[in-house]
Amino acid sequence: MNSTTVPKTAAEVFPQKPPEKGMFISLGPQHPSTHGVLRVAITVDGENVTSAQPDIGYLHRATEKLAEKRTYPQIIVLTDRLDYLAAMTNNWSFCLAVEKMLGVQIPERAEYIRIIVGELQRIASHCVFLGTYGIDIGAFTPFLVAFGRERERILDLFEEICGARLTYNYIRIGGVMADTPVGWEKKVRDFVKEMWGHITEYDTLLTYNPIFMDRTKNIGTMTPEMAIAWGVTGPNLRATGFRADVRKDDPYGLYSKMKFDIPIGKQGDCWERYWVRISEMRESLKMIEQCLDMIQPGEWMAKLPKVYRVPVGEGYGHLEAPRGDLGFYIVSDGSPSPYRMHIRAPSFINLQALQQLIVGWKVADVIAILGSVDIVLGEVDR
Amino acid sequence: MFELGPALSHLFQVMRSFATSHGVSPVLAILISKIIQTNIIILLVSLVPMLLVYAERKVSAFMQARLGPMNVGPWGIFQTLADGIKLMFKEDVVPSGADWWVHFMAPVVAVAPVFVCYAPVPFGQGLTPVDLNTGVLFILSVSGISTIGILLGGWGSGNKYSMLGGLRAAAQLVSFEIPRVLSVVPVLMWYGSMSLRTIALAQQGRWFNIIPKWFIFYPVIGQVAFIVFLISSVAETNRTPFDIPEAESELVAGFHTEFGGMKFALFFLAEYAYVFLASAMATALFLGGGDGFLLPNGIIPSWIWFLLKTFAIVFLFLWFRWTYPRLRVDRLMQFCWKFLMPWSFVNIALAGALVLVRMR
Amino acid sequence: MSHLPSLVFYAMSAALILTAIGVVTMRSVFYSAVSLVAALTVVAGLFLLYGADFLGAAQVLVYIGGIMIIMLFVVMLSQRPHDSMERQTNDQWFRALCLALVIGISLVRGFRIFINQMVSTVVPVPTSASLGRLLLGDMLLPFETVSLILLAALVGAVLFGQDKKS
Amino acid sequence: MNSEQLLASIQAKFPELQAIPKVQGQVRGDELYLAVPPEKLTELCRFLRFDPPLAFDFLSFVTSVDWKDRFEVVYYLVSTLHKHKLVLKVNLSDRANPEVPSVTEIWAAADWQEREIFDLMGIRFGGHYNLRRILLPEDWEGYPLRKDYVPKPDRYD
Repeated sequence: MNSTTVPKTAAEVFPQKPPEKGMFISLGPQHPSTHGVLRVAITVDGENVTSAQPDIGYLHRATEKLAEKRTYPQIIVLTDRLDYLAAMTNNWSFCLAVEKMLGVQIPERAEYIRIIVGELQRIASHCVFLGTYGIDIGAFTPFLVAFGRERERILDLFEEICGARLTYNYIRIGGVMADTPVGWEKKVRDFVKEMWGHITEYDTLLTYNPIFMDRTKNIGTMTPEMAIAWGVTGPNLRATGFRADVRKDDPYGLYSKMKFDIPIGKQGDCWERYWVRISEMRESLKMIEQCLDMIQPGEWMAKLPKVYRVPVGEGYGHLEAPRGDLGFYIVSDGSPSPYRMHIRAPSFINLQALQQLIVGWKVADVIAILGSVDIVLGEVDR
Repeated sequence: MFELGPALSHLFQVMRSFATSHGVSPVLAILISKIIQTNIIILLVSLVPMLLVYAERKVSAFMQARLGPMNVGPWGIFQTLADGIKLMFKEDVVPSGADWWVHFMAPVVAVAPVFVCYAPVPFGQGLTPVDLNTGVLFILSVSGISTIGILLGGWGSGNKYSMLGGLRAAAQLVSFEIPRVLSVVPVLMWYGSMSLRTIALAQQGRWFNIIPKWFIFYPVIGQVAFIVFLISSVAETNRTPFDIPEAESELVAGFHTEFGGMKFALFFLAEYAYVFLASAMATALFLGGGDGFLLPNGIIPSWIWFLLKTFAIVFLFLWFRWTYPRLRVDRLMQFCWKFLMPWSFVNIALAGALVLVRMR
Repeated sequence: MSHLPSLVFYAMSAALILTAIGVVTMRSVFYSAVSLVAALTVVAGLFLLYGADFLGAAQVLVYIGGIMIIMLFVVMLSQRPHDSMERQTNDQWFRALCLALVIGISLVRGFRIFINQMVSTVVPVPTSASLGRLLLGDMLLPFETVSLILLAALVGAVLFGQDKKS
Repeated sequence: MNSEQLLASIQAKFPELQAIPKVQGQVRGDELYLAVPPEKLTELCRFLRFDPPLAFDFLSFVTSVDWKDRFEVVYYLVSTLHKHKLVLKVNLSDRANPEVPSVTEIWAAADWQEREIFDLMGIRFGGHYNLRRILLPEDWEGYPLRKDYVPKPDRYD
């Protein structure tokens, strides 16, 4: 990518005054395709969208303010509720930042468990995306197959290790909550073996379905320049053909030991955003297999005192969450709770690109584009 | 085996003679028997959607790795009945921005033609309610009236999404009516009749004593006509992949967004009745009606054959719905005008040539 | 019982007249269009009543299934909120009334004269086959001419309706 | 480029800028921390973004900290080409009327993040094209992330 090209700035994209011509459509906050309580105010000229302004905040719970009143281990609970489809990576990202500040060494077994659950979580999250995107496009069956069958299996696995199915609070500062139960690794291995076949099934059901490709190919294209300028990360950025992944660029945990590819697209249209996620599921399976081969019995929690204080200073830990670069910026004043915590929420930052992404496309494509960006409103509004 | 048609007509004859022998005027007796027959049809048309809704739920469930309704009755067979009762007792909500009269008329206009449309369908030997000479044309034209009901629903709800759904429905249904009618033309040309009963009867017989002489087995013209008819029928019944008038993810529920209770049930009833009607038409036109195959004649009565074939095609409808995503509006129109239409014209020309060859 | 057809006929005619009046008197364009649909349906019923089954079916297929849906489509797209405010008559209502009266009287008188001959020529047999023979036999030239004119009209409409820019 | 080289190439253009030194006993990342006065911010950002050897094209996040006596706006910059990182810190001592120039002209990614800071911390971004509340309702009073924020009891309290 030529980084000297001038990106489109926000002011250029969305001029001060909304266009006077055209019809106003308010998509949401109660609409089947907004995946939560999101409202997109769209003006259309005929069939073409002339401006789109997402309106958020319906789910704002002031997580950053709440964090200032809680101790560090208590904040992990809050992070579960951000991206509720990928709570494991949220836990992990927060712990990463705190561990950086504490300077603790994580036991190897815990690192492997973290990768296994993190990648399982990625698969589960992409399964939800696949299902809901299918519904957006009008195919109902992929939802019940991906969401109701494979994701359930992953949730069952999570339930076994931590007792919860959605808000896990499993990854803790210094390791993980508990060791895996007896026979769990075998179950994961069985699941991974099955999952390879299921992904092929998705391909036949949706990915290469001619109607699906017709709806999504060459729709909502995004250039790498545009994506970088808007701060877009994760599969949305990789679909544009830009090879960027925190797991490779800024390896955390034991990802430097893993062998995996970063699937990238060519032109960043809806289909490639979808395809990148499907391919990522395969890469995740590869990583889980590697971890299962390498994992050894041992400690799962670092030796930490019961009550510990994070030293004065600041730390930033980020990782590749299913929706992009999820980071926690923590400022500590030495007290038991952080002085300030900021969440770099990938959904929030990806969603603002929608202002430019939708403009110029037909009304019928809006749903396809909105779905392909894959946002979780819990993370957008925090 | 048990043929329903002759038995029924015998029953009606007995009833009529019984009535006339007890001093009822013959005209009145005929009228009463006609009314009873009509009511049987209406009952059938009302029962078929219930069956289809159950079938749809079960078929979709098995396609989606789940079980579907299981609680009401064994294997949930009374689920649809329970739903129907629930819908009857629901409050009839009319939105304040709606036009009350239009909102009320919409489901009525949508559902009324369905009952009439079942009149010329040959359900089996001697089971054609009314053998109309223009049966095919009659069904195709009268079913078009339901579109008006959809338009009324879209306009009368006073809702942007309903309105868009109604507009989309109008554009789609008018467009797909044309290839649907054109796809039937080769059948009419070949058999020289528009009566569904005559067409179904004309398809009896075997080539080489094996292949049934159904129209679908006529090389090229049969298959092309059948496929075009099937696709445009799916579009006419607003089902996935052509369900853009009620596209859930785009238009909430399209034209029936603001309908609840019995009004919604009527729209639903119309949709499923049309699915069954289209399948029954396809059976009579392309699959030889009540003509059996493989087994020797008479082992299975013709009406069971007819229903079996019809349900096989209904299953195709369900299969499409739970497999395909939805087309985009402009692509839908392109598909209709640039693919289905030319092919049906080519097919008509081909059929004409074949008819000429046969006349030689 | 033998009066049944004529009873049905009178009922239908009354409905036809009522809906036709509705078409011109309704204030909302949408209501007018809907009454026109009803009127055309009744006309189709009249055709069926006299054994012109093909004509009846074609009437429903073409007028209701096609033309009226397109008309409703247009009405829905161009609905105006001031429909109910608009006057239903204009300055020429008196002249129009005179003309309508003249045409009505001459129609009634004309039917009185020809009615006997017309009734005797009605043949209640299936019409579709004979209609087809007529159209592609004796009437081939007019039929083809009409279709050519319609085609020309279609092409012309597309040409005029085209966007100047493209 | 490592931190020293980065600092050198920035100071070649802006000699008055100083790196924030790491205090003994405090934890911090390995990135270069740079203190920037608000009036220099736009000029510096433009240089950082468009100077080919620097090419900080990716604004990872913008956030703010309320230090009771002052506000601090933090910019976390990444170059996707050279893979180097930089943290900019802008101190705003005027508590009553804190204002920094907006960087939306340079990185579109700052758009909503600046709005969020305005919404929750009450820092104005001069030149932002659409500076409105984003998460809270338009008629919300006060800025919740400030340390002196007192929540108004609502009907649930």
